[in-house]
Amino acid sequence: MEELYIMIYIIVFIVGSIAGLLLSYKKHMEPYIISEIDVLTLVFSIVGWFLLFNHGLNHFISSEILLTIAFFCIGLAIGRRPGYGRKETAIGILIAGIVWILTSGVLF
Amino acid sequence: MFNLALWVYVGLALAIFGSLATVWGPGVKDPVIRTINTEVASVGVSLILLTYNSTLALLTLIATTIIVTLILFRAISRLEEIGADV
Amino acid sequence: MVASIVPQFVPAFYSSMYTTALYGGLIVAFIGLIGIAMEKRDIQVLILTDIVGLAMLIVVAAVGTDLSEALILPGLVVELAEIMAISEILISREMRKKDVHTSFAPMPLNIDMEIMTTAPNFIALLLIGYGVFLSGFTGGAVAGGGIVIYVLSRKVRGLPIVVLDGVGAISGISWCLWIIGFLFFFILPQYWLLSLFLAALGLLLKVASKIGLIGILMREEYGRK
Amino acid sequence: MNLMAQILINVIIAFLAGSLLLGFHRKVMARVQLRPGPPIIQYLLHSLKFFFKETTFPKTASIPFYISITVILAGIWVTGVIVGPVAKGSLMILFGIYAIHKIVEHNAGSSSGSPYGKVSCVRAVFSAAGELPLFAVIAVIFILTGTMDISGIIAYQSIHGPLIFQLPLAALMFFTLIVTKSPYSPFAITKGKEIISGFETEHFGMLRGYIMFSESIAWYILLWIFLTIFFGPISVVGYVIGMIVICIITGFINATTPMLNPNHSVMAQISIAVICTVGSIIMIII
Amino acid sequence: MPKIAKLWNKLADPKNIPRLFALILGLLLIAGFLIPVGLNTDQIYTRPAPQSQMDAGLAIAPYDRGGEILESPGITEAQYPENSQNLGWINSYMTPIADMLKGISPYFGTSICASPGGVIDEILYYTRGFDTILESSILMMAFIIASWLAINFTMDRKEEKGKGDIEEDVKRAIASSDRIASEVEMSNRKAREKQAKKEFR
Amino acid sequence: MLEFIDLTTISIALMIIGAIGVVLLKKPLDKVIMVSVLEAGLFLAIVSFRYLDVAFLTAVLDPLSIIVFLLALIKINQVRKSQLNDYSTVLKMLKSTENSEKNSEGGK
Amino acid sequence: MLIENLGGNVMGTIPLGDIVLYLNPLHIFLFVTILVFTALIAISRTETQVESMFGSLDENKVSVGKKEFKQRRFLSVICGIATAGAMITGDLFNFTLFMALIGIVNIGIVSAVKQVDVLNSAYQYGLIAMMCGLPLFGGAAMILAATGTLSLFELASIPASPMMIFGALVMLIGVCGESGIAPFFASKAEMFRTPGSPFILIIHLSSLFIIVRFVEILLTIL
Repeated sequence: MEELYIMIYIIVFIVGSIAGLLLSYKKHMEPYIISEIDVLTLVFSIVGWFLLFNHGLNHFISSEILLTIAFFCIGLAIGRRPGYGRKETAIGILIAGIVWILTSGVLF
Repeated sequence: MFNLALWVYVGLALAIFGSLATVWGPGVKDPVIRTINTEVASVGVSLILLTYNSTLALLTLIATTIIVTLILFRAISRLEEIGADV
Repeated sequence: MVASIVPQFVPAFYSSMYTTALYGGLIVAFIGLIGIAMEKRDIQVLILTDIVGLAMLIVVAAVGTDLSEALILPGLVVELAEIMAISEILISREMRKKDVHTSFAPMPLNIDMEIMTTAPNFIALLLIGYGVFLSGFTGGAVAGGGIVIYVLSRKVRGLPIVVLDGVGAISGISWCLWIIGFLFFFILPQYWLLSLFLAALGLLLKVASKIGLIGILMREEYGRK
Repeated sequence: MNLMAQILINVIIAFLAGSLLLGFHRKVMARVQLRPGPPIIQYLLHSLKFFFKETTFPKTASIPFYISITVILAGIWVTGVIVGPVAKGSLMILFGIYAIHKIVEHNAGSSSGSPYGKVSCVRAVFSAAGELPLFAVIAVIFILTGTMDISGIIAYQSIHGPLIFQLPLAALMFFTLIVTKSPYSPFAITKGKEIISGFETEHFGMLRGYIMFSESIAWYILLWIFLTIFFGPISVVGYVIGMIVICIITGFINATTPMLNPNHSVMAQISIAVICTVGSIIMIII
Repeated sequence: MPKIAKLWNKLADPKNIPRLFALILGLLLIAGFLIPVGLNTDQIYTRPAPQSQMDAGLAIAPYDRGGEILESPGITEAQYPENSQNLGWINSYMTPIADMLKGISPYFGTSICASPGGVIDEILYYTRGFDTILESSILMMAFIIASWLAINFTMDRKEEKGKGDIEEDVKRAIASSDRIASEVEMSNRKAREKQAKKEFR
Repeated sequence: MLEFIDLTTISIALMIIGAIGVVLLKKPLDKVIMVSVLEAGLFLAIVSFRYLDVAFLTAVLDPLSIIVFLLALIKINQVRKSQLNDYSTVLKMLKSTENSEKNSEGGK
Repeated sequence: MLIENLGGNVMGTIPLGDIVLYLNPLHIFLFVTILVFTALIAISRTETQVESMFGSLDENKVSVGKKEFKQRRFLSVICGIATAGAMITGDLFNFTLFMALIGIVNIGIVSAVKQVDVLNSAYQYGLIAMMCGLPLFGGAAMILAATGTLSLFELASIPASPMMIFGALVMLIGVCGESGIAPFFASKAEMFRTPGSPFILIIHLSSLFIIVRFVEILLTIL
């Protein structure tokens, strides 16, 4: 059964990436410019990475569904046009990582 | 009756001598001489086959040696006729 | 008596001579191979591969069983066939290389040897008859030798191409004969005698006709004016 | 689970994951060379795109082969997925599949009649030598573990620990193979840029789609085998991390090295193979 | 490194490959002297000691393996006797002519056993018949290749039709010599013109 | 003294003399003669092993090989002589053009 | 080593006297693949090599003539069948014979072409193929002498002795030379510069498959 979920995750990630690509092309028609952090992408990134690392924290919803959502969000953030979405992803990983370290008890 | 091992030794000696002669013998730059020299080695091998009582193989060897020689000579003379430097 | 005809183990002579014979074979092979490694001209290498083939015979024969002889027999004929094919490639390569200078027709030969007019018919007949009696690889080789000498000595220039095709067809059919014989051995074991003859004659015809082909190739090489 | 469903799911996973990894590999190379590079899903989008393009056939092509070779390529890699992740069967079959992959490279190049494809075809023959490390690796593994089944090797590793610690040289040899098979590699003489796209040059449309589909599966399977037979039983996360790390390493290597001359490429691989094989056998004996 | 590169480049020349192969093989064979060799005496298809049958005066020495024609099978130690139902029958079989020869002289063993029947035929046709199929196929392929090349290239078939070869040759020779003469003349003239141009410049 | 002169010794002696002769003599025709000595030795050996049929066949095939040698040698001698004699430039040119015509016919 | 360890479980045997062919998943895979390729070769036509010429707008076309095509197709099909046989054979000497057949047929496939370079490499490869008679048959004979058998089933259960290892090594060299892997690749690779894609495909296919099979045999007998 595990493989089915892996397939779903990958597909969702790809769909997210494509969506992210389309979104960013719609938003930025111009050639590449260094821009500020995009809030929407940041939110997706944080949500995605947070869920990926910390889906075990919650006990109400099955982790598969959470992971599916997480991969979609990550894809949305990573799959931007080249050059976009890097900082957002980094921030997302950072926050999710910190939360994971704090909650998982690695430190203590 | 007679010493069988002696025959094997003679056969091997002929084979080795013949192959040496074929490879480094006098005048082997000429392919004709080289081809004739292979005959010595083949007689050595014939002797070994004879001693090992593989007479059918011996017969076949004698028959094929001639034909192989024929083929080689054909190749040599043809190439010389063409004037090929191989 | 019958039980002791075939020994249980390999006789002491073979096992005591094995090391010697194997080493001898390896030495011959080594000499031949080093000769090839040092040789630069192509035709010379072709001649030297003959020595390597002889070394192979020694190594195989050294085992000293009926099986090893059965392995030698066809190996010999195969070696012959390969030399044939490769020398042909060499000739055709050189001809194509020197396309401008070459003639297809080999130089006609002016030979007047007494032996070439009287002996061959008899020898060839003898060899072919004996080869037919022997059958199999050996018989094929012997009878083929007879055909070769016959064709060589006779003034048969200008054999039509049909003959070559015919020879090919004979050998193809005999090959099929042999295959059928082989299948009979396992499908209908009660007809083993029939299959034995199919196999033996098929092989004989095949080898003999193929070697006879060499004679046809040679006839223009040594065909007289 | 139903076997067919399992095969299907695994093929899809292999295709998608392989495409993503190839895209990622390209991204890594781009970043090393200080370019932004295409998005990671670009490779996947390309492959999908080709399935909807018009397919044409060169007039000079050797027809049944020209078409069927792509189908064969896809077929063997689906077989590869079945033997590998699904059935965990014999390694020998997987390497048989690699041999056929070589054949496909060879024939896809020559069947079109294009001179570039022809050069690629001849080089494919040269680089058949690149398969030698493979055989050396499996031989060494077989000598150590006494089994050829992937499941058997996994079982062996769960008892004796990962093979990479016991056979580091074999792992190095296999890694050389991965580098060889990775795109833009210094050893990838069949797809060097001086011969356009090598053997794929004359395959358009749907046929190219099949080729790209199979290539991504091939890449995934290669990494999967490497991780499986050298790192023992690892979890999904382990596979993901391992594959990404390998992609990064090969990306670095490929981004910074020029392509070798065909002879040198082949002989370099062979030299590595010989040294590593002898070393591994000595290590096993000691 | 450049030396290695040069060496590797040399390997790309087909002419060097047989030599290299021979060298490597030769060196490997020399390694054969270092390892202990010996014949395992437990072989299949064993044969009696050389000349023992001849000394014993058997009529079909050296291939006497027992058995009577169409009555009892000879002795053949096959690897898998269960796969060959009629093992040994071929071994003991002889053609009528061979049977007759057998009575004449004890020195015709080889030819008697080579004609259908005998242990070698047993091995070649029956127990290891598949090998012989392959061998004869190799033979056939080699000859197909050779004869194809010969017919289509190395052998001349054009000449066979014309009997007056010499006359034709002479005619052709005259014609071509004419042509060559004219060509030579042409080139001479060209050369002279060139010379003239140079001198006048 | 005389006990050394039996079939074995004679045949071995013949073979060895023949072998040395074949190798050391330089002229091809001399070599052919020594080859026949060599083969006579082999013939004697076969006789001393008492294989009459093999000996019979050898007796037939040996002259055959000598014939083959002689034919080939005569042929090659002629080829070499002709190349020495008439390979003056004009003839060579003649030959070459003639053959180019022929080849264009036969090569197809 | 046991045969079962290598290519999966033995699924069946075809006994032909002393020569017993056997099938396991690996063999079936290789066997079926080679037959598919052979079938494709039998029905396919050849490509035309087109190259542009220097200094003009013309193109240089090289294609396979009809006579040549028939000859080469015949030999390719034989080569395919021989390779298929080599995949399932269970006898050492039988395997070497299949190799020899493949070798000679490989030479034949390219011998019919007109390019001098290709003929040259075919000749050089032919020399190797002839020399390979020694390592292949000689190696098999050495293994026979050391063990008293040629059947892979029997050999699999006999522990390796130095002489067997030597024989196997000699055979390995023979297979390497005959199938043209590095460092002997050049003579074979140069043969591929001729048109006739389906035919030269089988040359390459057979040599690779032979290597795969030989690795299996090597691991079986050692």
